[in-house]
Amino acid sequence: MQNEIVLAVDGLGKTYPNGTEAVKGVSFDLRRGEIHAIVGENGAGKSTVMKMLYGLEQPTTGRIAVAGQQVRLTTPQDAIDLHIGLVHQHMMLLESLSVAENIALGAEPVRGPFLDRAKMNREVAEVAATYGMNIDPAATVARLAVGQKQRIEILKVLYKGARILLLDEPTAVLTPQETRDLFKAIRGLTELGMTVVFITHKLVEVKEVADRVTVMRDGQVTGRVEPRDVTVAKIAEMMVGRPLSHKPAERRSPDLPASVTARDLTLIGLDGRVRLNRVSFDIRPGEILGVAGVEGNGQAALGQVLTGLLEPAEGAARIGGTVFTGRGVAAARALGIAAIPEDRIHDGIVTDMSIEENFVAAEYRNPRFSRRGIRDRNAVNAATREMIAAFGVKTTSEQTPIGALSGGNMQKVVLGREFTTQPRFLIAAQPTRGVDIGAAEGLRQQLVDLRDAGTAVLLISADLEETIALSDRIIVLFKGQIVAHFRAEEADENVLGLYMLGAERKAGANGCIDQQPEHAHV
Amino acid sequence: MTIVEFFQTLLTASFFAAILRAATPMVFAALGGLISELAGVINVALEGMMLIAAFFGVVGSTWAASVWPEASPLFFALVGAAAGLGAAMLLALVLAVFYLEFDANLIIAGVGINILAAGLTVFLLFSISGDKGSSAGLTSFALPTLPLRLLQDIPVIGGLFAGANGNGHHVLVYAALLAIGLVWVFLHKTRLGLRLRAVGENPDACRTVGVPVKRIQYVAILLSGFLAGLGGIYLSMGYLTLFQANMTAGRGFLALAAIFLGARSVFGTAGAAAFFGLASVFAAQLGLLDVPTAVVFSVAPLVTILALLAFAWRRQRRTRAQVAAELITLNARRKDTPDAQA
Amino acid sequence: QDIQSVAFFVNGTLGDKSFFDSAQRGMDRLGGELGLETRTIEAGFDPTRWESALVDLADSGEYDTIITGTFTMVSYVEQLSQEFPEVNFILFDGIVNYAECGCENVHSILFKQNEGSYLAGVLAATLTTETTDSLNPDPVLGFVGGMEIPVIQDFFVGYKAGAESVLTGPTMLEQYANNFGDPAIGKEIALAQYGQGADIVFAVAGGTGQGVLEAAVEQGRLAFGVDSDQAAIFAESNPEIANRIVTSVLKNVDNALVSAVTRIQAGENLFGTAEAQGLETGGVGLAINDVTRAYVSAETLSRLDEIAAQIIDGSIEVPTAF
Amino acid sequence: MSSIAGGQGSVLQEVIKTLVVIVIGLLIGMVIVLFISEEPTKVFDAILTGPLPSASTLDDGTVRWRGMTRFGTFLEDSITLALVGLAVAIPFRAQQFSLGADGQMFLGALASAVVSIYLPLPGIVLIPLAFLAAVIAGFAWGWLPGVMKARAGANEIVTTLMLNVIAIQFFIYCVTFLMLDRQAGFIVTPFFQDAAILNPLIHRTNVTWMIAVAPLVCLLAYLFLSRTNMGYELRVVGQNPAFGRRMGMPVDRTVALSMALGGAAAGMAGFHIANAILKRLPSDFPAGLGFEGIVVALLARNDPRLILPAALFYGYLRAGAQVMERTTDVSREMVLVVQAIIILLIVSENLLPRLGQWIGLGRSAR
Ligand SMILES: Nc1ncnc2c1ncn2[C@@H]1O[C@H](COP(=O)(O)OP(=O)(O)OP(=O)(O)O)[C@@H](O)[C@H]1O
Ligand SMILES: Nc1ncnc2c1ncn2[C@@H]1O[C@H](COP(=O)(O)OP(=O)(O)OP(=O)(O)O)[C@@H](O)[C@H]1O
Ligand SMILES: [Mg+2]
Ligand SMILES: [Mg+2]
Repeated sequence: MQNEIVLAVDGLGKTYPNGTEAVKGVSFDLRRGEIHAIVGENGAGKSTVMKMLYGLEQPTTGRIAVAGQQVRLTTPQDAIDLHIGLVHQHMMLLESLSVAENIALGAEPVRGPFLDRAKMNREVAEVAATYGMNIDPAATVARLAVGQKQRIEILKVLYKGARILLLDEPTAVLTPQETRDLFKAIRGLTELGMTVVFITHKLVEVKEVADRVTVMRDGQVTGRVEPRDVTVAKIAEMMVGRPLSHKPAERRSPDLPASVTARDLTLIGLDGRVRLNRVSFDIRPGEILGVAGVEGNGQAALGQVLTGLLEPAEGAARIGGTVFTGRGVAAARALGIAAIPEDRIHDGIVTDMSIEENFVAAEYRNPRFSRRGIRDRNAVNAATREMIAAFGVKTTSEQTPIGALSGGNMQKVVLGREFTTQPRFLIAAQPTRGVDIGAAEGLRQQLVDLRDAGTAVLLISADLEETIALSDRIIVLFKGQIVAHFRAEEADENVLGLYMLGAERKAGANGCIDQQPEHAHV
Repeated sequence: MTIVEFFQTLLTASFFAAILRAATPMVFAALGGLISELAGVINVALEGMMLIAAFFGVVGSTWAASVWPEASPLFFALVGAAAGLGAAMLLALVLAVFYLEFDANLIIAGVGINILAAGLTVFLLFSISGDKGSSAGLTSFALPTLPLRLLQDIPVIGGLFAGANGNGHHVLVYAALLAIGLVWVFLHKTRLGLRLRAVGENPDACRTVGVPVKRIQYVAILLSGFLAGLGGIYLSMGYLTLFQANMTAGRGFLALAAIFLGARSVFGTAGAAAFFGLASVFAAQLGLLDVPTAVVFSVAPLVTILALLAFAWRRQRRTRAQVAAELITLNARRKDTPDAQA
Repeated sequence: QDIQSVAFFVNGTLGDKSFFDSAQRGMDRLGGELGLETRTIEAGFDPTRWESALVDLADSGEYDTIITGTFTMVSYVEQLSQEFPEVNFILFDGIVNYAECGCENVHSILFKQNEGSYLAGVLAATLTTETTDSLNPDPVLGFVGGMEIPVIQDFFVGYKAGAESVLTGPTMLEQYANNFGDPAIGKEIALAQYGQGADIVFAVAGGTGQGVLEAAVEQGRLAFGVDSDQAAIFAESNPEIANRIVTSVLKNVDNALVSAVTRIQAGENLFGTAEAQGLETGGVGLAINDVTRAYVSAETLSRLDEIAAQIIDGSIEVPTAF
Repeated sequence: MSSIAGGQGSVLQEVIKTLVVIVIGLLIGMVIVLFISEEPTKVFDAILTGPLPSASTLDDGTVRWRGMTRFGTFLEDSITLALVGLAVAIPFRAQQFSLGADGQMFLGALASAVVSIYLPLPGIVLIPLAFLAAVIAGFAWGWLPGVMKARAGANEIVTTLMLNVIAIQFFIYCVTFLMLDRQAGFIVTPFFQDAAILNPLIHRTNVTWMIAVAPLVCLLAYLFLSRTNMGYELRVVGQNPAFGRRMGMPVDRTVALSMALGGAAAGMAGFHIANAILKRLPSDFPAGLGFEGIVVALLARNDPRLILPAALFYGYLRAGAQVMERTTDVSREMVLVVQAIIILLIVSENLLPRLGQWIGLGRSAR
């Protein structure tokens, strides 16, 4: 039974209309009851394969067979009919609708043309209970935490009767605890005879939970292994095509006075919710302060306040003694604040504009690049070339629209732009999110170099491993408050996780240097 | 006439009837526009759809009378209504195909549809009747006025159902009132309505759960054509009994504004459309007070703009108040439990 | 001067049921009865195109005579008549300034719509007092104009004077729709005027006026039409409406054009002169048809004839808006 | 909707695509003409060569040019179209769907008229002053919905449509009650002072030095967008306002500015119509030109460099259509229909591939 093949792909290929050959001759099979991981660098074609299995994209070559029958999947409905379900890499939720409506959408119970809301709520509650994911069917999605939203995504698929679950990077935004819960739920599903495919960039997870791994690189399958048999380093090598030297950043805590001091930052959201509650911390020049927290607990808000996008209701942050919060982005930037936004595509670039015009966005008013409001395009061009060389951006020309670059290269341009301003304080939100291992290493090194040049850095990352590896000190945010403050070398993922989930808290914790960081003994 | 007299005329049942009359075409068109707007498809072509329906309503009824001369006028009118609605939906289909299949920019395609309707109606009018101005030379038939005796007999409010001269309102006036409720039920109680709103909010999310996004947008655009068509045939087969070149006179654009003025809700939109009806009745009657018509015609657009600003202002003030209030409770809490911090 | 080919330049489009259509009937007669080569050019409603279209027409050299109407065209005709001395212009419902421009090749035709309207005012006042089912004991008369311009106001001035010659202090409701093409507004205004107790509403508003006629049907009241015999227009297609149009104040542009051209053909030199067409020449008048006779007693009709005669002989002087 | 901000894809590719679509649109128009006209060759001749002047040799050997007026109409029209096209294209670049060119043009013309009628100044001051007044009026009337959008999030499609109504009614009010020429016999202002009227460069036309101004303005718009910081901000904000905000750009000001600049161009169009063409303002000033501006902006893909060619092309088409409706049996309404079809085809980004797909159904199914 364990070896029954429920789905097989053979020689699958996909060329997008724009000519990108995203997938080339991929073959693999899925067995009943297994957890099958797919790993690979950014742009390796993992999501594309999933989309083809779900009828969102049509393969240009190759065959898909479900339960031994060759099938053609032209719409998601075809896949749903074959009990295949996809949980997207990005959340696909209707924020203004209820949990039940989200879960049932596409297969709503009806009486005639009318929705049978009572039945819908009942059924959703039943499904949730069956799979041990309790959730209020009537709640509005917009009000839920990320972990809960993730659960809705999975319930959506289960509600429609999926037996093969395709999960595209489900753990990217979860804490270790939430991840563990998720894995437990997945295990439960496979014990019921379901098959789970999951994509991830976190190789430790693969080792932890997967029965089998398929490794992809450049649109092709480069390895098929059982994780029991290999090391993480080996899988990474298969992904990247070369061995990775994984040396943690060298720490040096300078004994200088803090250059950035934030005191009692309080932010109240437009809906009246408290987003930040008296957040205080210091950062020395040449120091990285890490922020750990589950999404939705104030990290994004903190970044937005510090970059000048939002005005705090109370409190202020100073740089070299000058207040820079609550005065707008331009004022903050003028004082040497730079920021890497967490949502690269949405906030970090203009996809249709050239690398050059994206690069100059932070400093176009600098006399280096314009005089009396007239742009100096030669200067911009020269500086862009310099940055491209320095950061190793892979592109044919500085005039290429940035949207044509891969995610990792886009991020290099974003970092390049912010670093070129020689900031005194950098807020780096998710600097390597969704970037593959190889590129991420490079970006981290750049960050460390910047720190070594004397910049104060606030690092906001959902990747705890990264936070611990790069930071000098770490604060944990929970419901908008700092609940713990650690020296990084004393932090540990599991302990951080407990604080992030609110299971533990240190009363009156803050991130100031005069407050002695705690030791990580619980 | 004095101001006092003027306001006395305002408080009569016939004034109420006048508002209903004037509002009906815009209520229909605005509800139609709302449906497509909620499905993520802003319909700038309401004007053209109304116009073409108005035209084919008249022509259809005339044609029916010439083909089946022995049938009843009501039958002619019904054939006309069907022709008008069909034409409006056909035009909606054109918009849908260009937007959904050919990726045409929605707003500009809408503008194109309006030009098409303006040109085509006059061209056909001339081909059919040899007249470019109006269909006065054609015998056309109106849909009837319906007295609802039972309702009219209710004391006090019965007068509202009396219509202009005790014969009740036009069937399409009742239909417009009914349509408000039906559209609400459709949007909030049916499966298609739920899907339609979902498509408008996040089409990608819908696609991944197998909701046929494009098909639903087709339905939404066609429905908006149907409702705008009702507004159109009301103009030429109810409000008036003729077609006149460009007789919609901007009502489709006002309907579009009503959607936003009504904050994209069914009742808000209908209310805003009713307000525009009120404004146009005022425009007609204020003339008696020697107020320049130019001033009167500016009232509705001015109110729309002021209302949009007031909404924004109120929203901002409310959130500011909310933030302030929350800050106070937060500080109070901090004082009560000083050791939340320590 | 011999006229062989005539072009009618419309600064708008045909189909107004008003003087453009009437002028077009004149053109048809020029082509049919006089055998002239005719052509009608509809220049549309965009005023930025009128001047160049008119110049183009004159410049083409294809027509020896250009007919055009309304005061809007006056300044263009004044200018072109000098530039194209070889072309003849006939201008109706407008007059060039002969003292200033010379305009030896322009014949202007004006209409004394106030005279026709005066008769309409007399008739309306008589009807409203004769009608027993009048809602309002005080006589109220309505008037819906397309735009507040002298030519339209001239109708009202005559209408009012006529009514006041019969009644003392009748309430005259005067309203302008600001639009010649929105019948819905016309209907709304007319309904309001009927609501004020008007028994009769006089519509001088082109397409907007058709809404007035519909309001008359709906309210079971009466209306007066304008320019053409509007009862005749609706007699077949919509007798219900026709039966509400007691009369129309005629502006016989067709007659005026045909007569002018005929006289010129006969050798009379009308160019360089202006003529006013009033009751006397038959340029304006009241339409008397079956509907009229159904509502109006024979003695009233003959009284109208008497008044018309008095206007013609000058014993009654009708005020004007000009 | 992102396609409207323009600027992506190679210019050449876009131009070729546009040309193909125009040809298709014209072919469809011609097929329609074949059905409804009894003199189709005359119709085609009118539409294709109608706007051009023709020379004929008289008996005495002198050459007489006819149809200079038509040619002039074509040029005058193209100037107006280029300016209203720009009025639409600039806000579009900032992703603002301004439909307000009409109202802005009305007020521009009105402001120019006030100066041109009432200020007793010599031409050398008067004309620039009238021009400036028109530009400022248009600018202000464009800025208004811009601020409302930026500050209050008021949908600009709705506000500009409403502001059009207000502007037009205000215009009518002014002409009817405040500036009326009582001698004229219709609702119109007095003629402008001679000093305020632009002199024609070509006899029997209203082609004036605005023919140099329009291209210059297009060039300035291009330089503004590509060479200045504000133009850069405008493009960035148009493509991704959230990004602009994070870079510290004055997003609200830029949104308002884009609409205001569009308004300024529309104001210039108003000046052109008032001081070069009409020389006085009637109350029935032409409405709807703003929509023509959309067509021009679209043809030019919102690129100021292409606005002029697009305006010339469209102006030629319109002038030809006018000749057609005046000299043949095809009516003006048919021209509208063909125009609408061309608009629909041009905006169809995906027309050719999709048609290809439909025609080659068998192939794509495989
Ligand atoms: N709709 C599309 N059109 C054109 N190219 C695309 C499209 N979607 C993806 N691609 C390209 O196909 C390649 C594979 O993309 P895919 O999303 O499958 O990568 P992935 O392995 O899921 O990467 P990641 O880890 O970043 O999610 C990439 O080069 C990407 O740029
Ligand atoms: N006071 C405010 N003024 C304006 N916008 C606000 C305010 N507070 C919150 N927002 C908006 O609400 C969004 C969500 O804020 P929230 O505080 O939930 O983010 P967060 O908790 O930091 O998110 P996460 O950590 O999950 O990324 C913010 O991105 C911001 O755009
Ligand atoms: Mg992916
Ligand atoms: Mg957060």
